[in-house]
Amino acid sequence: MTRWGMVIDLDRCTGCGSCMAACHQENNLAAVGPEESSRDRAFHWLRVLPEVSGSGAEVKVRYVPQPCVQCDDPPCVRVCPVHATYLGEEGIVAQIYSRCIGCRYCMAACPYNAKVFNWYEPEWPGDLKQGTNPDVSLRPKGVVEKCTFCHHRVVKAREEARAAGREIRDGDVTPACAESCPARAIEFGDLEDPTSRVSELTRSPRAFRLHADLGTRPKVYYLAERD
Amino acid sequence: MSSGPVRVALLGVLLLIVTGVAFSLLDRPIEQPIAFNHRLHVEDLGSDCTDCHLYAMTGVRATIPNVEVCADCHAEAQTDSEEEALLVAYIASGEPIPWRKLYWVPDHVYFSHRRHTAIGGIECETCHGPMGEASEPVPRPFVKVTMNGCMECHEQTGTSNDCLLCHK
Amino acid sequence: MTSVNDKGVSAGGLEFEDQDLLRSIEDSGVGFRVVSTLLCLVILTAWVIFGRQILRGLGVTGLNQPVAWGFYIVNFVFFIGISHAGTLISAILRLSQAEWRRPITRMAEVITVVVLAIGAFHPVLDLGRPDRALNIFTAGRLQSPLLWDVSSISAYFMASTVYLYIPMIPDIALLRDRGVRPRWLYQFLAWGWQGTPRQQAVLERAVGILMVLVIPIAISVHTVISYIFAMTLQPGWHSTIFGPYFVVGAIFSGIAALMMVMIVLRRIFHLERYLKQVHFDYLSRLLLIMSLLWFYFTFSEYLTAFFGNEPSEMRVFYYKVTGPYAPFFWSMVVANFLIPAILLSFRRTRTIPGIFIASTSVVIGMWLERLNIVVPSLANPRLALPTGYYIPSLVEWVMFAGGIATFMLGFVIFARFFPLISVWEIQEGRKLSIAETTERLEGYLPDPVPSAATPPMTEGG
Amino acid sequence: MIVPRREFLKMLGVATGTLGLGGCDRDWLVPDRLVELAQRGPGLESQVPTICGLCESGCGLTVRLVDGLPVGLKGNPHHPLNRGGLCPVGQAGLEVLYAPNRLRAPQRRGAGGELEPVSWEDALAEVGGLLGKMRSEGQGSRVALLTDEPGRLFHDLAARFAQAVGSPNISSTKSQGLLPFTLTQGIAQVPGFDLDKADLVMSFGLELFEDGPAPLHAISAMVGSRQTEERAAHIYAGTRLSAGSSRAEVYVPIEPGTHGALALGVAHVLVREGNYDRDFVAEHTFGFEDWIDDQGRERLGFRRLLLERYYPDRIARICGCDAATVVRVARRLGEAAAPLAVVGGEGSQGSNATWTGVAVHSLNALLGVFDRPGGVSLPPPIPLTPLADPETSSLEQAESIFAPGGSVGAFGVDAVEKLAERVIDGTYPIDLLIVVSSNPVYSSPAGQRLSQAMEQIQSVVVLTPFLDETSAHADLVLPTHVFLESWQGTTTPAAVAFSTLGLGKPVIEPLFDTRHPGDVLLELGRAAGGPAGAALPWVSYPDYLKERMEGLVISGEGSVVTGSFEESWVHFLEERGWRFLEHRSLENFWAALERESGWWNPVPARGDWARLFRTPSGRFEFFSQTLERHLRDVGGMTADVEMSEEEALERGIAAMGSQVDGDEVLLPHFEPPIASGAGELQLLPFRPITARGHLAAVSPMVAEMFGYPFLDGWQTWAEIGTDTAHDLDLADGDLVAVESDRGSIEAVVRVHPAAVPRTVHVPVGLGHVQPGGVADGIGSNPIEIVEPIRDNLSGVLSTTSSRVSLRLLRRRPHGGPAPMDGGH
Repeated sequence: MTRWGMVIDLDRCTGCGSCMAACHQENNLAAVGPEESSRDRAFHWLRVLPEVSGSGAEVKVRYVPQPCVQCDDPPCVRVCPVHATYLGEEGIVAQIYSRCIGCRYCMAACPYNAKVFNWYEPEWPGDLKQGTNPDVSLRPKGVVEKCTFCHHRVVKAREEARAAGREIRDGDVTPACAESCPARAIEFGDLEDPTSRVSELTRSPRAFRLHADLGTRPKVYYLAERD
Repeated sequence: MSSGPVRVALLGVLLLIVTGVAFSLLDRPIEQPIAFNHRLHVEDLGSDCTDCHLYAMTGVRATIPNVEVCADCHAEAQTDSEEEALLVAYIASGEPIPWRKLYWVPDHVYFSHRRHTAIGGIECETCHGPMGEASEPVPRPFVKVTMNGCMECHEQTGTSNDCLLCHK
Repeated sequence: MTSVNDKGVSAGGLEFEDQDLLRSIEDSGVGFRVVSTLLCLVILTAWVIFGRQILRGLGVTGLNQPVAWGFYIVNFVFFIGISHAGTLISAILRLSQAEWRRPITRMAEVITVVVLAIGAFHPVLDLGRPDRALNIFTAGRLQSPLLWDVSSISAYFMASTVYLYIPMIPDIALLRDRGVRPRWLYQFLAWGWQGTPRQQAVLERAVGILMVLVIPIAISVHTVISYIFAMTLQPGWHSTIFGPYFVVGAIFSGIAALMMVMIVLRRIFHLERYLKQVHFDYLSRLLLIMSLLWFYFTFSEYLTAFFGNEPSEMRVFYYKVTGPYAPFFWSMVVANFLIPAILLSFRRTRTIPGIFIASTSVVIGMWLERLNIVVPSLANPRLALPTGYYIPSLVEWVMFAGGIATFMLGFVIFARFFPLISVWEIQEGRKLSIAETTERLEGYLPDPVPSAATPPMTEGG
Repeated sequence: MIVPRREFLKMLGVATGTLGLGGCDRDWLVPDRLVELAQRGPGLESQVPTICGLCESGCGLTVRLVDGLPVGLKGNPHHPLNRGGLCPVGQAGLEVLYAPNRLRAPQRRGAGGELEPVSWEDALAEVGGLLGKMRSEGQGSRVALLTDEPGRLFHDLAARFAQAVGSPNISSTKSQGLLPFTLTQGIAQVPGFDLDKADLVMSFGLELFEDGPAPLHAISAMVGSRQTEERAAHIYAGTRLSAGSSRAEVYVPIEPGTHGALALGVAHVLVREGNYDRDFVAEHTFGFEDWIDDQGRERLGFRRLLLERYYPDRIARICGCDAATVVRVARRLGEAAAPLAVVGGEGSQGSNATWTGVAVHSLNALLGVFDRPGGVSLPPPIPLTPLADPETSSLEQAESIFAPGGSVGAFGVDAVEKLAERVIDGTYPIDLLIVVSSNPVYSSPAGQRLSQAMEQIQSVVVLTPFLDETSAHADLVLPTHVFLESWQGTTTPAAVAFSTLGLGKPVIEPLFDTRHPGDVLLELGRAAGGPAGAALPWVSYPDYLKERMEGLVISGEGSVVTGSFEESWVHFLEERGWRFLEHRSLENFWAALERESGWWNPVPARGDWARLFRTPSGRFEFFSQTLERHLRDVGGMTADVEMSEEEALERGIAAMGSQVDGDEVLLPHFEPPIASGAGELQLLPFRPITARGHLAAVSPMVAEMFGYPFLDGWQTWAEIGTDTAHDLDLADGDLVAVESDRGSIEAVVRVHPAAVPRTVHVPVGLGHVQPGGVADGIGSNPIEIVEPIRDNLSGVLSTTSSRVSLRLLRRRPHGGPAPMDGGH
């Protein structure tokens, strides 16, 4: 059974924000505009999180690209009253927009603040809607949404593989963020498969996970900087 | 003044009527611009679904053929049916024929024909019913496209029912 | 005993001594119409605003990321809390055969039913897609605390409605027999009550069963509500004492609300004869105890958080104690502890006005407590995200007002059609209590020495 | 019951409006055919490579088409520049294409002063007629051309156009920042810096991974295309720690404009510790040791200058860093196998930019990194077909309006400022100004002057896809394609070690009635008629491109990129031998180029020192004889009396207004930066990666993530250090007015723990005031308030020389402090 996971190498990440933009474009995240942003309602499935350590001359700032960490034991799934968010067969924590009732309990329960809510109907000024990705639905207002590890790419990749009469293999699937990263700081693949690139990297001594102490067992690993 | 229970009863009746009307409006029959005859093409002329629905095996959508496809045979009239005359007119004008879709899935569903036909090896009839035998446009889909329908079939064929497979 | 019934039938209102209790029903002044229209206006506005919210989206509220919950959830918890006034209290009082309960229970139960209905609707206000609210039943997921709420709240609602209705039957019959309009209503609701001994017995038993049944349900309701928060990992929520903490808070605010209502209605309907100083005196002692209990819970809750010194916990802690929420936090402490403790401890201040002030401050304080629980934990994410903020929009205020108006309207309407104080229980009290209590008191006393026959003492009662 | 339920709900929605299904039905303004396709097409996918035209980099793109409609962009993994990466602005390409407020037809400014639509024919006829008339009356010099269209190919065409209509007035944005290399290497281009093989890059003010000519190339070269656990180390010296620079091994915070000093301090340590490349310095440099000139005068050598004047303690005082850091950095550089010193960003925007550049570049000389892997070399020339000279007999060449000297720019000029000044003071009348793919009114410190000048110019023609500040002053606005609709020919951006040529082909036919700027110029030429038409023989821009490409085929150099970047490299090496067999004809070369969208040539000619150093001495000149001569000439021109060389030099130096004297003037030295204005803070505008190109503000997505390092968007921020914030009693999120002597803008305070005290950094990119993008009237433009201080040597206007003060307008309305401010 496949278990999709991601490794983000903070040593390579240059904080260029490409992943964030790629995610926006791939997953049809509509901009909410200046007023709404100023009210903390901007949408990012993946954000570049600044972390400050030390102070004065010794201050260090690092930027942590943070998608949904796709817990294996997701607090959001535990609380959902209607099966709208659930742990998929391949370890992807999914949000089913047509089922969600918008109670936002999952948002309240997520220790990573990885979920966002459609406070209004998403707006696509002019023809922007035509630039949207047909593989990802345009969400209605009033539902919660989140990073899906670009599961539509998984679906398509598998379809391609099957059409070619083989099973899906490492490297067939690359989420938009990983694909766009000029520093190749993001790796994606099957954690079950010990030979895959990701499981290799997760064995690195630099590997860590966000709030692993919470027992949520995230499938997004980070590699700490080397210096 | 009429007493309470009566009022309640009246209210109930009203409610019933409203819902009744609503549901009757639900499945209005679908009319097509041209009375296309599937049987004629399939059974009599022995053509194959994919001859006109070009991408049924390869595409996400099977596509409904339009003038440019029809023109292959109907550039000029083959018979004296006035339906065909309509078609020829469309072709001549280059206007696309405003076919109305009979089978469709909502925007939040990813349905790939190829995944089911070419890879899954499912017959068109399984989901579309005996379209080939219809001699005039069908007002309602033979098979209703419903999530339960999809899931049952996935059950039987042992295909995964993971929501993510189809919900996008 | 058929006495109640006789009284009822014979009552042309001549020597019927509880006239005051029925006045509001039998000659509802113009006051009723004015008040209820005003309230209806408020409620109507609230509904219009709600409609607009459905059309435009939840964006019309002050909610945001990360503060995804606000007034609606706060008020939900608050109202449900208030609802513990009645049924629970009246059940406890009934169970403990506290004779002074008689004029109180009915109002208490009404509060419960009305407020519970309001509170239970609040989650719907909070939904992004109210049109899909039914998914809860079609696709419900029992593992979710939200579902536990739905079930226990509806159970509580059922139970307390019945618990309100059953003891009302004799009074309804009374009204029916007095020919009060609308006749069909009382005809319908009186359920053919004739006050026969059998009916009496059934009534007694029904009430007996219900009052035992209601208590655990009531407890469960607020425990489960606390679970909504306690079951998440969020700092400030993930706490074991949340269950009892919420129950105590609920009863606390419940009693306060009950006393507010009693004092107000006493004024409006001139019930001084029935609601006496003593009733308030007893209730306010209860309130005082709850206040202390509440403080104890609050103290241990925050002390553990503080002592544990876990970073994310501390972020929330300081946000409340010294940060942006300090004003709310400390006024909560004052309103819930200092004010009631001071006012209710001294006989001089334990007057009706004093009690009124105390209960009001408690009700407000408990609302603040809910606010202090819901918002700060959300506003302080674990990750290095900016601290969130939450400023309720006008929409949310209007909905709040709507909720309160509905509460008042509920009471007004109830008072218009049914007696606020259980007539038959009062009468029963008059008839039997004295004797009964005397008996009971004798029961408490040591048995007389068999040899020397001393007369039983009959003081107290 | 999915279908009926949805219909039912829809009805409900219609009835009660309680429904948010809007997401499901797509209402478009684009041609129905496209809508039809998108809604009913078979959903067949294809990937087409092209070039990103949004900024000067020209990264490779792969466009994802579904049924022929572009629905996604990603970096082209074959392209040697970005190698699969794509910056946020590039990602927004589709939002630029489908933007709501694109220009849909030509507009002419009517009598009332407002724009009204006009047909292309009329528009072109009008301008063409005017051109023809001026041309025939020998008034060609009254035409001026400003363009920022990236790539040499377009620029050549524009130049040819200017020449054809008899105008010498075409601005070259390329001239920016290459003077240091002219002075030291005698070359008129920025040399290539081999980031691919460098193992330590020290950057003086250049946000390698965000700013500069090709940040994506920097990222992929220094990190992306290296193995795990490997990447080029990186030292950053500057006044601000950007997201990119936060990955630097060492961050040296220094006072604004003192980058040069730091470089010299580092040089001092290298020299004193003998940690420099003696052989290189001996063989290929001039003026290191003291020397005797032909008049037998003793001249000061760079070594002595360094040792005497630039010892770490002094540097530490100047830069406000500690001496130990200088030494540490110097040693780190000295030990590195393949070190590099680069300058840019704030380092090349000061009033002393040229001298900073010289100082930094002389570090490269000391480290002897020239002409070696991971070092500095000239990218191999791109063998484009040279343009046959038109019969210039009829084309008299007047002096260009951009020529140095006169009121502005003694040694070089800022094109925009020069144009504005000379038009306004009437010393050089211009009747027709053509602005192509550029928005100088917004982006240049002389923008306001230019807009004044434009009022005086008889007719101003602006070619742009969107209305902007510049077109606001235009008499005629001609709508151009956005890059996805047009043919593009881009050439290597500055400072890249290899040479690339990008051929972008349209991936979708133009959505509106727009044209390619190249085609417009060609048509104008034809309309002008006569020799002008003859000088522009090409039917269309692609024809022109094709002709230029022929040179590549003939030369047989380089190769079309294929496979992934690595494969492409291998492939390249493989086909060295039989490359002539590859493209027999222009046709199949063109076809291949279309298919892959890129050509490149990564092998520089090694050992060609004469090409590398075109100085009088044929060496890298610490002591710049080029400058000495130039100053003499300038000095001589200041008065028409006969004077000795010394005197002339003296006058020249005086004209340059240097603050040092003697030979130091001609050696790499630290020229203290000028700062003008009353305020207590130094304003340093910078260009975040979200502000690349002049179309960024058009995309809602880019605007929304404009300040993403602060989890912020849709507003211009003023970044100050923690201490500064404390001193000024400002907190993160406060709204302030940034006030210079020239004006005031609003910005939101962002406190950054690593910003240098007494500096305030404000990003450019927002603050547009014309209805071009979605972000209009949002944020503010710091360039509006910078004092136009000039780098006397290059004549370029400095943007970092203004002092400002912050005035609190409104406290942070709500919420806690941002994470940067240690708010957690």
